[in-house]
Amino acid sequence: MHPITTAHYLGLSAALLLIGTVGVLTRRNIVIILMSIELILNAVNLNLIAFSKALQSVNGQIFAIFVITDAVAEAAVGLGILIALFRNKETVLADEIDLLKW
Amino acid sequence: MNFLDQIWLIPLFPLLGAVLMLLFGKKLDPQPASDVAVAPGVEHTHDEHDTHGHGHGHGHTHDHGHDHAHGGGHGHGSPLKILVSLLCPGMVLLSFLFSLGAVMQLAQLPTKVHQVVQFTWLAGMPFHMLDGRIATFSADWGFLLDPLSAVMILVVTGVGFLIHVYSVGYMAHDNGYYRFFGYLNLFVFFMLMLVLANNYALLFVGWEGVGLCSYLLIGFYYQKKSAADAGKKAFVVNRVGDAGFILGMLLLYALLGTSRFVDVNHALQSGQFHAETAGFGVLSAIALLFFTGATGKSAQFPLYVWLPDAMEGPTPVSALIHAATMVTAGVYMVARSAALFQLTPATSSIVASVGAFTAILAASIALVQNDIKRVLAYSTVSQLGYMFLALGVGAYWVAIFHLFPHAFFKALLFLCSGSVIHAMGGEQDMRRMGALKDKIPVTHWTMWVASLAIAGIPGLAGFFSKDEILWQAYSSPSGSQVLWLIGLVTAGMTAFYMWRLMNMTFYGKSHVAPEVEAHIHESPATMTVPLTVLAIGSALGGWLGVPKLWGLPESFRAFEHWLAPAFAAAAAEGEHGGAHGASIEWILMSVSVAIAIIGIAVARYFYHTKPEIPEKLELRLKPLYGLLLNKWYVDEIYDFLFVNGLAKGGGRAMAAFDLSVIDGAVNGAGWFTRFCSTISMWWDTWIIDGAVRLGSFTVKLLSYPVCFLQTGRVQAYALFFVVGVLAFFGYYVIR
Amino acid sequence: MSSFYTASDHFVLIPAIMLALFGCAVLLFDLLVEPRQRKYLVLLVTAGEIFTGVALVRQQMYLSANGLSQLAAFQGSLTVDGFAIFFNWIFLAATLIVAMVSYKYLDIAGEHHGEYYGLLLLAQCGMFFLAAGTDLITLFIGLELMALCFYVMVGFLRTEKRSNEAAMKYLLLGAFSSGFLVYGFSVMYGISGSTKLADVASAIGSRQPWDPVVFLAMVTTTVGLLFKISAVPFHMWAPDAYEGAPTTVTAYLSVASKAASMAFLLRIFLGPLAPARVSWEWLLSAVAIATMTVGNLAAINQNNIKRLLAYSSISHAGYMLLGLIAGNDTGIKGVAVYVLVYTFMNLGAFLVVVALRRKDIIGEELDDIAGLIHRSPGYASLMLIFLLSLAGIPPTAGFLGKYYIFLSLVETQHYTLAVIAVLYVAVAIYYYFRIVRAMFIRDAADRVPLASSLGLRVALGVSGVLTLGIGIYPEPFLQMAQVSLMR
Amino acid sequence: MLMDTILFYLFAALVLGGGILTITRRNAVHSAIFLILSLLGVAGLYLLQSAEFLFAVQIVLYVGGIMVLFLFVIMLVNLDQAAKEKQFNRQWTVALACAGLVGAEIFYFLAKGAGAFQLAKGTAEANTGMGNTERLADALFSQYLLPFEIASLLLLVAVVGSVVMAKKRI
Repeated sequence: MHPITTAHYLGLSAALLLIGTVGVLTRRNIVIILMSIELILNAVNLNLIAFSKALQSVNGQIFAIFVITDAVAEAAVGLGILIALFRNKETVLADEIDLLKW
Repeated sequence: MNFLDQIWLIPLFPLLGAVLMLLFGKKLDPQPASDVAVAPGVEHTHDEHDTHGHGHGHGHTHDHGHDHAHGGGHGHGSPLKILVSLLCPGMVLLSFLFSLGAVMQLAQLPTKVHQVVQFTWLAGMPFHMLDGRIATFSADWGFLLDPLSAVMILVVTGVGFLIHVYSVGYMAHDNGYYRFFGYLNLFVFFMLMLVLANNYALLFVGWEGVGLCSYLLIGFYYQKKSAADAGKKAFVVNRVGDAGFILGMLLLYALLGTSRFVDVNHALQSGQFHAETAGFGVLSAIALLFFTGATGKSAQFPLYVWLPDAMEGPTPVSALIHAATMVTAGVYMVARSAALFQLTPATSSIVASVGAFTAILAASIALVQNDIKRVLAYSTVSQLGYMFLALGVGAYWVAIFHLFPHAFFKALLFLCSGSVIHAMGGEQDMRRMGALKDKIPVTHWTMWVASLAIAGIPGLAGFFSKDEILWQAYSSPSGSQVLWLIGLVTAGMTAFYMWRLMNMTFYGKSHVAPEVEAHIHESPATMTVPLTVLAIGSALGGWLGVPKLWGLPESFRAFEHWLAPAFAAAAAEGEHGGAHGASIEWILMSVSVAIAIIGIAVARYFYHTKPEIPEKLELRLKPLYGLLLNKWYVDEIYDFLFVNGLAKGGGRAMAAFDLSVIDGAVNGAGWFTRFCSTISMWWDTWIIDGAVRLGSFTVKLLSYPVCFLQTGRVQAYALFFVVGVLAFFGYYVIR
Repeated sequence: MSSFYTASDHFVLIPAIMLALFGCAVLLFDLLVEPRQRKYLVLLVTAGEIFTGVALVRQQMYLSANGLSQLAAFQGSLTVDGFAIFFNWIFLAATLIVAMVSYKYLDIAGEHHGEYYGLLLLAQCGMFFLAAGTDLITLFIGLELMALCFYVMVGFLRTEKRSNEAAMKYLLLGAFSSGFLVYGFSVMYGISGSTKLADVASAIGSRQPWDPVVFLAMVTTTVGLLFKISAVPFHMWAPDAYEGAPTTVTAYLSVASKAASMAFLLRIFLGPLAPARVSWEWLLSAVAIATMTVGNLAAINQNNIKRLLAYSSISHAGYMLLGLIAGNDTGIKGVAVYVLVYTFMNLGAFLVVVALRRKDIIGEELDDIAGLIHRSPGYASLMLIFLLSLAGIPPTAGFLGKYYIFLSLVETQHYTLAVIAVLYVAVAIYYYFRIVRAMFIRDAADRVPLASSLGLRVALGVSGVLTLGIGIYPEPFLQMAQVSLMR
Repeated sequence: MLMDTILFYLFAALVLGGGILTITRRNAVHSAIFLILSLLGVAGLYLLQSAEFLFAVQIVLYVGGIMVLFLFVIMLVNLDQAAKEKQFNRQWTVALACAGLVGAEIFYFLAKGAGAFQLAKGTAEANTGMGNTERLADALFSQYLLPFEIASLLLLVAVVGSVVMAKKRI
């Protein structure tokens, strides 16, 4: 078995990014789309941590902290908007919100 | 007073008028509309209720007022309105006086060039020119008065002033009186910027500005959908040309590193650039791009389509913008770039060909128009074609020379037609006119002068300039017999359609509807006085450029001498007239006079002596417009040969013979012209207009799929995002 | 590591401190004032902007007095230079103008809350970091700060479905795109081992321009950036968000957010990605062409003015990109000038739409602006100026922006791009003049003059004067735009 | 070494499996649970990469904070109705293909250039004897003081924003 290298982490991160992307693209439920976005951000964090380790530099971990912060903030605001939307439209399905088009 | 250093005042006056009108005009508006406009700052909730009531009432009076735009409504002579009537023409008059002063002082200068730079407008960083040298380009708010722009400002302010005066009478009963004058003044401002600019970028300011004013004025009668459409068409078509102009301008900067006309000319004449006789180099490209811009603004093939439609605007607008001034901007610009075109024979020959083609095409279309203003519109296109013909063969001063009297007689023609329309209560169809000669005598006589002038009757303005163009087309090194011949035929057609117009309108039997007949009246003095002044100009303007051949004192060739410094480069290799004998020039001159007279005679024969001939032809042809060309052709021959010639003749063979020889020849000629012009019309409607429509249609059509991509589903958007990423990555792979 | 908050750090940060301070102050004062006194919060915003402005002036003077081209702080995380100051003036003007016009609009819409002004200021604070940040993390956090404020503001009409929808779409796509952006950043960090733009630039510079990892970082970063400036094919959020948002927010979003994102984009492309120019020049060219195409074509069929202007602002993003593609001094300066003039003309156009809003009339359709010349000639004339400027007709400011961009293209011999760009200007006239036509060449449904407030009139006046003024006498503004970019 | 490898694959499986299940479960609550699982896996990987502080943050913040938020909203907006609907939209095939291609390309780039990452050695401290948290704090409050402060504004906006959006009357 090969030792685990940075490349492994990068591959794993890319796979997670892919999963998140697929979730954003295909799931109808907005809550789950938001979760998929969390997956994407976690993929980024995996990248950062792996680099941080490989480079022996703590900057990556700090970057990851900020990415987490951002993920939290985005999720909070996103869910807030979702509640406002749900209050008016009674739906959480992404393809049912299409008043604005063309 | 030193007018030369105060050139900037010349455009400023009309700008002042425009700003005053557009900002405060609504308050001056004699219509009861003003009481609706409560102080705009008032809180909305407060006045919402009662303005609703007023709004309704006003909307009604407004429409009512417009219906009677020409019918003598109300609101005449309120003091505020008189203020408008004095202010706006007054501003233009001031400009005219300042222009006169400036031009007179310019004449004293030894160099005949005066440049005033107010301040820098576009400044740039140093950049690498095409040849790698570093240049810092800049464009200023600067004015250039030289013989060329002197002619232009006098035309713009002089003719502009007369048209303003005329409008006071013409628009007296119209709503939006202040708006009209505001736009008109704004137009004069931009036109003056255009001709006074000392660099291409500033010229472009005026160039676009006049387009905008043209747009607003064409659409002035906004209740008419056709008017609004026409305005849009004008603007869009012009913009296509402008695209060329912008590119040409930028390319010129990149090449020469300067935008000032003086420096550009200097650089081009310095010998650094050689005439691109062999191929099509960057200079030719620049010239061609400039010419593209000119075709848009000056309504040349294939971008002329907007001009006839532009006739939807009020008639003074047609006179000022679409005949006398704005449409000549392209001519002016090409003349301004004479040094450039001088070096690019390939482009110049394109200019000449396009000009000649446009001239004959438009003239042939004018032959069959029934709307009095449309005849004049096509005539304008045709005359502009003449000017480009002159430019193309390198006779720059001749083009300007033609521009000058053309401004007079074409403005006059339009104003006269406006006077006719005014008298007829808004009727524009010549088939419902006739025998107006004695009812509106001043209009008739002034129009008579103008028609003779445009037809090219010796002694009147049009003759000299047109003859000079024909001569240059023939004799210039870049001219040819073909160009001359086209010009000649066009001249014949011009005479024909002008006298067709005169005959249908002023002479013969009256076809006026009885209820209109009663109201026919000569226009007020504010309208007839400008007509008279313009008529004098049309009659005498040509004597500034009498052919050398006539052997008159040099002062009769003042125009050429005046412009000579502006086209020094062109003049240097000019003087080619000597190559051809004087006798040829005499012959050509006689031929062109002859064809003008023939045109007039034929028109008179058709529309006065035997008015039934065109009617008959009309009847025959009308239903056939829609049919296939071939079938129509066969039918017509059949009709002509058998119905006219044989069946009707029947037993009276001798009489029939007489008919077919004498009348038949005339008929045949008439039929042939009609045939040609029908083709031209068809071409105009389906091919040219069609191309424009197709263009806008395609754009609109393409717009739909782009819009439909926007499905409203957020995940589809995300998918596009991902597809974008995919494409970017893919680019790496396939690179 | 000795002193981590020096006087110099403080000096550089003051504008942001002022913005954050007054942002929080607005949030607090909102609790103290009566609902109908909320419009006085605008004064607080104005005060905040004045302090910010003073700070910017001081920085500017400091730089010029000491002959510095830039002043770095926070160990290189933040850099004040001509570029940052230039863009911050734009943000300041946009925020102030939007704040001035908002109270009336929000009152009519029934959603006048103090949080709005707080978010405005905090968004501007985020923009400060976007323009001045020279560190990936600073830039990222600044971007998110700005974006979050916008998500909320777009959805500020909470009871309106379209506003909710716009906010939701904007947030989902915005978060998705920033995921890609920060993925790119993470790879950049991996390449260089540092988050400083300068280090990243030198790390990328030491590699082949077509290095796969560099390309990966470049593309993922680029798509995030292009999303923010709404370039095709990442533009699709823009029309929806613009249409659904409150018009004042649309105005703000379309100018300030775009300006900030453009500043961000320039920082990245002229900084870390500059060495890889060969690999992105073609990509951006394609994007610019697509952006102009889609923006201009789609605008033609719109009957909603906001949507029409949304598509038009997409096309403007395309023009801005062209300056970057040309890449010479004229081009970069052209982008800066373009952003400046775009701010005022686009803001102005949206403000007129703001003025159309009435109690029971949303006032966003072309029909609502019909016959404006008869209702309010002043507004109609101003709108005409804005539209002419957007269409790039001289002597308005819009011409200036396009002019420099086109000139830079010709200078650098990108003739094809120049021709395409110029032709699309001709197309653009078509849809801008649909609005002009509605205003001037159509009859009004009613003749009620537009609602207006002092703020609105001042804002419109300022935008109008600047739109014309910059076009006629651009010299001082061009001086401002002599941005010291890291070249 | 071997232990590391085994743990890596274990956590990786957790991350990917959790992720896949998150985006495929019909019930949003299940999705949330699997998301937690996936995020725990990520946390584990942090630990493997000796980012202990982040490990704690991940657990506390994500699993403790965000997940509660998610579950809360799921309760609030009552997803029963949504659970009966189709869970994938109509474009899912195309989307899957595109996303797959993008993924493949990213892998391609990584495969081509991953080795290059080792080139850049951190200029920063290699072994100062400080613990992970200490080092983080050191950097966070010196070099990254500014983003740290901005993050506070970010959170402020998030609080204000979500309250404005979610509260009925403000």
